[in-house]
Amino acid sequence: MSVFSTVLARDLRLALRQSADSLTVVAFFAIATVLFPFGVGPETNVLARIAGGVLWVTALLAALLSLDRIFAVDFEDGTLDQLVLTGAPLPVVVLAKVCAHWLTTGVPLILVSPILAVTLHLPIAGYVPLVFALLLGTPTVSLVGAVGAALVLGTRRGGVLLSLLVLPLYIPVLIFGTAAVEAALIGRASTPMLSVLAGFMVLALTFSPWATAAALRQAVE
Amino acid sequence: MSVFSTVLARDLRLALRQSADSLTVVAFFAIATVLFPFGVGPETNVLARIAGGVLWVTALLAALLSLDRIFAVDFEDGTLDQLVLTGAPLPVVVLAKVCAHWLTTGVPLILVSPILAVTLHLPIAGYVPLVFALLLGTPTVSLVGAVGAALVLGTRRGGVLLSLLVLPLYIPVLIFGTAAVEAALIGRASTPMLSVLAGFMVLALTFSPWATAAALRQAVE
Amino acid sequence: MVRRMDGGTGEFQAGDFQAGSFSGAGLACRRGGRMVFSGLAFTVAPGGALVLRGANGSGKTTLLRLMAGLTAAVAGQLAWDNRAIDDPDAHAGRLRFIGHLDAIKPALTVAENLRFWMSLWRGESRDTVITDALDAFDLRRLAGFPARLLSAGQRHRLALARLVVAPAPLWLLDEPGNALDESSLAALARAIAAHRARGGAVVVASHGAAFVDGGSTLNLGDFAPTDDAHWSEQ
Amino acid sequence: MVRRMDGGTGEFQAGDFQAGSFSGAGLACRRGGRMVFSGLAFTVAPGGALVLRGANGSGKTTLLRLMAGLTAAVAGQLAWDNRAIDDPDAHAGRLRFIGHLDAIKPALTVAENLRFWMSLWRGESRDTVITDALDAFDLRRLAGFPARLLSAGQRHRLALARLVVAPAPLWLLDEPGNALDESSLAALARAIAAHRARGGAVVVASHGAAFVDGGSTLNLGDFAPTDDAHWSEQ
Amino acid sequence: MHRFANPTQFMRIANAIYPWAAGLSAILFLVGLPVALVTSPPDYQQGETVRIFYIHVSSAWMMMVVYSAMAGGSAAFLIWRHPMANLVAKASAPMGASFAALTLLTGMLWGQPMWGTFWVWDARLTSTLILFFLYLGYLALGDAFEDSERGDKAAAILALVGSVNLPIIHFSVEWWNTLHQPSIIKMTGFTVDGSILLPLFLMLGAFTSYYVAVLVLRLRSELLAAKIRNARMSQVAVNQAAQPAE
Amino acid sequence: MDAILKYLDMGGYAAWVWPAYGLAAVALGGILFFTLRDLKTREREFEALRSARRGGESSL
Ligand code: HEM
Ligand SMILES: Nc1ncnc2c1ncn2[C@@H]1O[C@H](COP(=O)(O)OP(=O)(O)OP(=O)(O)O)[C@@H](O)[C@H]1O
Ligand SMILES: Nc1ncnc2c1ncn2[C@@H]1O[C@H](COP(=O)(O)OP(=O)(O)OP(=O)(O)O)[C@@H](O)[C@H]1O
Ligand SMILES: [Mg+2]
Ligand SMILES: [Mg+2]
Repeated sequence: MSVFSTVLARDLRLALRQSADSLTVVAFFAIATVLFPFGVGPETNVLARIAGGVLWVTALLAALLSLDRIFAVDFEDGTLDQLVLTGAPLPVVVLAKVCAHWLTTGVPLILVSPILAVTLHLPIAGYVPLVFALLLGTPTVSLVGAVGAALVLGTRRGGVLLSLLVLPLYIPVLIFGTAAVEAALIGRASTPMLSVLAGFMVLALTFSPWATAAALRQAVE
Repeated sequence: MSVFSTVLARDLRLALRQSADSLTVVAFFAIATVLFPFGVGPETNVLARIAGGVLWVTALLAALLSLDRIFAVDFEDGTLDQLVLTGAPLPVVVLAKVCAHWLTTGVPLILVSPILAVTLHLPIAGYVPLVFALLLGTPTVSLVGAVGAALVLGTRRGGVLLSLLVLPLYIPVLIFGTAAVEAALIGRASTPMLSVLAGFMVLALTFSPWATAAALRQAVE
Repeated sequence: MVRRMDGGTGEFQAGDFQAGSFSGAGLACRRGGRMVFSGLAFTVAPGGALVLRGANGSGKTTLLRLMAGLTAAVAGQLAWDNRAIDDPDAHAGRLRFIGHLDAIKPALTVAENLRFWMSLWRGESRDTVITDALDAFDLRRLAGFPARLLSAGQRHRLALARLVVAPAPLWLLDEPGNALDESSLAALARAIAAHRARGGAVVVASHGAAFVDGGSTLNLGDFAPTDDAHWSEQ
Repeated sequence: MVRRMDGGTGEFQAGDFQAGSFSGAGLACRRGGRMVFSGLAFTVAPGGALVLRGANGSGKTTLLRLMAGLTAAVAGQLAWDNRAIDDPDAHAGRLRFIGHLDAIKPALTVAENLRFWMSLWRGESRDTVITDALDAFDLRRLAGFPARLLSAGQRHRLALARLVVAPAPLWLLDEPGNALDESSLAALARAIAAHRARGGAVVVASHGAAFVDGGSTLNLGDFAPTDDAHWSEQ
Repeated sequence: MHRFANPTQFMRIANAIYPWAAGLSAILFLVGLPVALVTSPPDYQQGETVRIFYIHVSSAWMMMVVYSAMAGGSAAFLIWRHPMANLVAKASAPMGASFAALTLLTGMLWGQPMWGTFWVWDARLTSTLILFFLYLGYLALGDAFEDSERGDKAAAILALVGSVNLPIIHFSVEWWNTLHQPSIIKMTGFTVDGSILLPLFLMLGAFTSYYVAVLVLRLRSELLAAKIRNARMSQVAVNQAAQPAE
Repeated sequence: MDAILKYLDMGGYAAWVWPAYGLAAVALGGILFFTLRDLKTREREFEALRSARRGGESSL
């Protein structure tokens, strides 16, 4: 087995052993979304107007929270020292871990998003672009978040600091993600926005593993 | 010095040493709030309509994230074992830690909330009730959150699990907190809602330290 | 340095704590669904020492945490001066427990770390006591440094220095010699001897040196449940 | 059991790795803004052993992490077979590092933990090798247990078992005897002897037993920088 | 490049620049402030509020200059391990954050009389806000480590990642804003008159030279802090070295 | 006097113009103040350390 598949398999296995994990990400997504009707009141038209935005923002926050510990556990128990010392290229290890993260959190988020959209009265035309936008956007979220997660290793309250670092970087994804939904709602094509999201993904895929690896190397120093 | 003041002083000193901490809570609050215009679009009237709700929801999420590690650090480094073994009543220790948490995160949140309200175009009448509602609501948030934080000790991804446990409990605070703001906006008195919030606070103050202490005892077992 | 703890500033007179005997009988403990030991009994007289021995996994740590009241026993009873212990807070107040984790805040200085525990346990913090404790483990030079700068052994010495900032009749030490260099091992032995001279009792889990003269030994291997008890347990 | 590693299944022939000599010269290292040691030189021949000694805080851990390539040196150069090491990944590929942290996943079983490292290092995982490694540290009975159930010493033995799942010419061990009982210490000494017999080199930091026959000793205290070196630093 | 890596060399140049920058800054403020506040005429559209413009634009300019300095310094630090470059980045960041805050606040103070609101989600305002957050992130990250050397590298990586993302953020925001809000408000909506240019350039010059002068002071201060740390630690080292003999 | 008052009124925009300049003064002055303060304390500390070291050396 290659380094990539070994690390991927281990992380997936760990996630399965503690299956509560993906579940809790989904739960946070659901609960944070559901808080909004309580916050802004139950009027259907207001909720429908903000549905796409609220779903995207809460999905970002949920993904972010789960990113928090993507490297932290390995860092604290010494596994990271060993991973840096495998002799294999560190960006490959990073990519495997990010893949595992996306599979165990990004995918479940995408799967439940249509259900939550119902509770926020998202108009029917918005569902397909919402799911596709999430499909193209969440990998970028995982990749960019990994850089942040590696940078905050060893700080107290890494979670909140992480938000400060990466939420500004998520803004482009958020803008094009919601724009894809909005476009569909006013009867325009979502494809331009979706292709921009795909572009971001390629960009993140190219740079993030290297930046993350650099951050991890200085973390174990 | 009493146990209360010893623990309080230590936690405040730790927070000051790492002054970035309160800062990051505020920053999360600000950034999460600021994400909403990107999600729902920059139109003033839409934003003004949802301003109170968004501020409350994001304040809850920010406080929650910072609660995540209120006991976790002490748990991981063995301090919690020692605190349980001081021979002093554990609820007092808990109360001191919660106080320190509120002073270093709740108070800064309250201080910046008016500025964020400006960016969301909250109508002028809403400012005073918003601040008072936060003043009465955030201690409850810290107290209830502490129970959750103690319960999730020793789980991986405590942060997300914590949200799942306590966000539902925050809903009453959220409802009355936003209602206080909304009432002022339509020209009614906010005092009834504010007194309900005060009631929640007293309730939480009475029960939460005991529940938290019990949860901590089982965590060290 | 250690001598000053006995006389000198007068902080650590025998009267500082109420010496007592610590005992247990019929103790059994389960970890992770499996019995670790059962039918275990022990006594430590004032000034006495009990050394816990046993292979890895035989239950030394488990027994120490049970003695501290952190873990609940499945069966059996602990007693202080032959009275059963039923108030865990009162019991906690008369013991010091040093485990595998060192309860040190990296952001505080070495002295601040000690001062916190002293004022928590004694309700006050006196610089002379802190200085004595630092001296006892040769940490005085590091007093002003953030604990994050300490090496493994220095951290462990700081954890041990906690023992002498506030007197208590019972010390529970889990492998206290880990990571210590020779002179620190000697300092630890001196601290234990001084504690016992004042009537304190000590329970030490250790694979190697025991840091105590005399005292009795308890081999945890003798109390392992039979294999059958094991399997029926599940 | 250990004998099988040499012959037996034939997994661990000397040819499994390219033995070499490991050396360093003029090494200096800074931690937290302070020089820990400087002007340090060492050599370990194939089959040789180097024991690091020194008081707590003298820089043993720092030196081991530097040897592993985890920490950067301020000055000096490491060499493998007298060629300067400039590709950290290649160097990492020929060493095994066991530090204070044990890199064990509590949710995986003992065997799964080993298997992960084996397939990471060797690109494959063979049950016979895993079983041999478990036997070498008497962990076979625990193979199916989740690692979170292990005691301190059992965990450390699991970390050590990693050494024998994938051969590598250089072992870097930081206080490997911590928390081990007597029979485990003997197992560790046997594993080190077998490794050296195959031409492997080993560097051990230890306060007590050194687990090695012969070999040279490096006292870190000899390389502590003088005060003046510091002031001219900037 | 490595000539400047030596702190002594670097500081020799910096110290030579310092009196010039400090003097220039003082003169420009002394001349510029009266011009900006008193002698320059009010704008025919904006009236007296145009006086806010002088500091608003100056601080906006500075916040971008300082970020470039920070990103450049971080890159030099990561690529060439150039310690002084990192000190430049580190010493600049609080100033950059202050300039960004000042841009936001003066902009808000201008927005209220001009647009009737403190804040709108205009593209440029929004980008400024995000830049401010990036500054805060850099500061918080550099501060968050127990070990300051670790904080330096982490923050440097962040500064670089941020500089890659800034253009992306800028264009996304622009595009987002035009989609949602068919420009009710455009900031550039006024003709720049000659009478405005003089005070503007004076203030720009004053701000820039102020930054350079204070940067030198901060570099001195940072270097001293490092020396003090080393000196403090070396005392322990000496004692530890003596320890086995005890 | 009137002229001064009229000037200070900034054509009715005093409430915006003066705070803007005030904030600028606070920001720039604040940076300078803290920079100088840190520099001074560090210089003093460094001198103290150096003289302490000299003293220590002579006693050796
Ligand atoms: C919070 C609110 C505001 C923020 C964050 C802000 C931000 C900025 C920034 C970043 C620049 C520099 C652009 C560059 O140099 O390319 C700038 C320039 C400028 N701002 Fe603002 N601004 C705000 C409010 C205003 C208001 C209310 C006005 C006037 C009605 C205004 C008028 C200008 C002008 C005239 C310039 C220079 C013209 C130019 O460079 O194109 N700004 N502002
Ligand atoms: N993470 C760190 N940051 C800053 N300084 C450190 C760090 N770790 C260790 N040090 C310092 O470096 C010096 C050497 O530490 P090191 O851990 O190498 O010592 P050691 O010889 O392994 O000691 P021990 O026997 O206690 O394990 C110590 O004096 C310590 O103050
Ligand atoms: N947290 C835990 N959960 C479940 N089981 C545990 C836990 N900790 C220890 N055990 C089990 O209890 C048994 C006794 O563990 P304990 O830590 O008391 O041993 P020990 O004698 O201290 O060993 P060591 O010498 O290795 O420290 C072990 O076999 C272990 O499997
Ligand atoms: Mg143990
Ligand atoms: Mg060490």
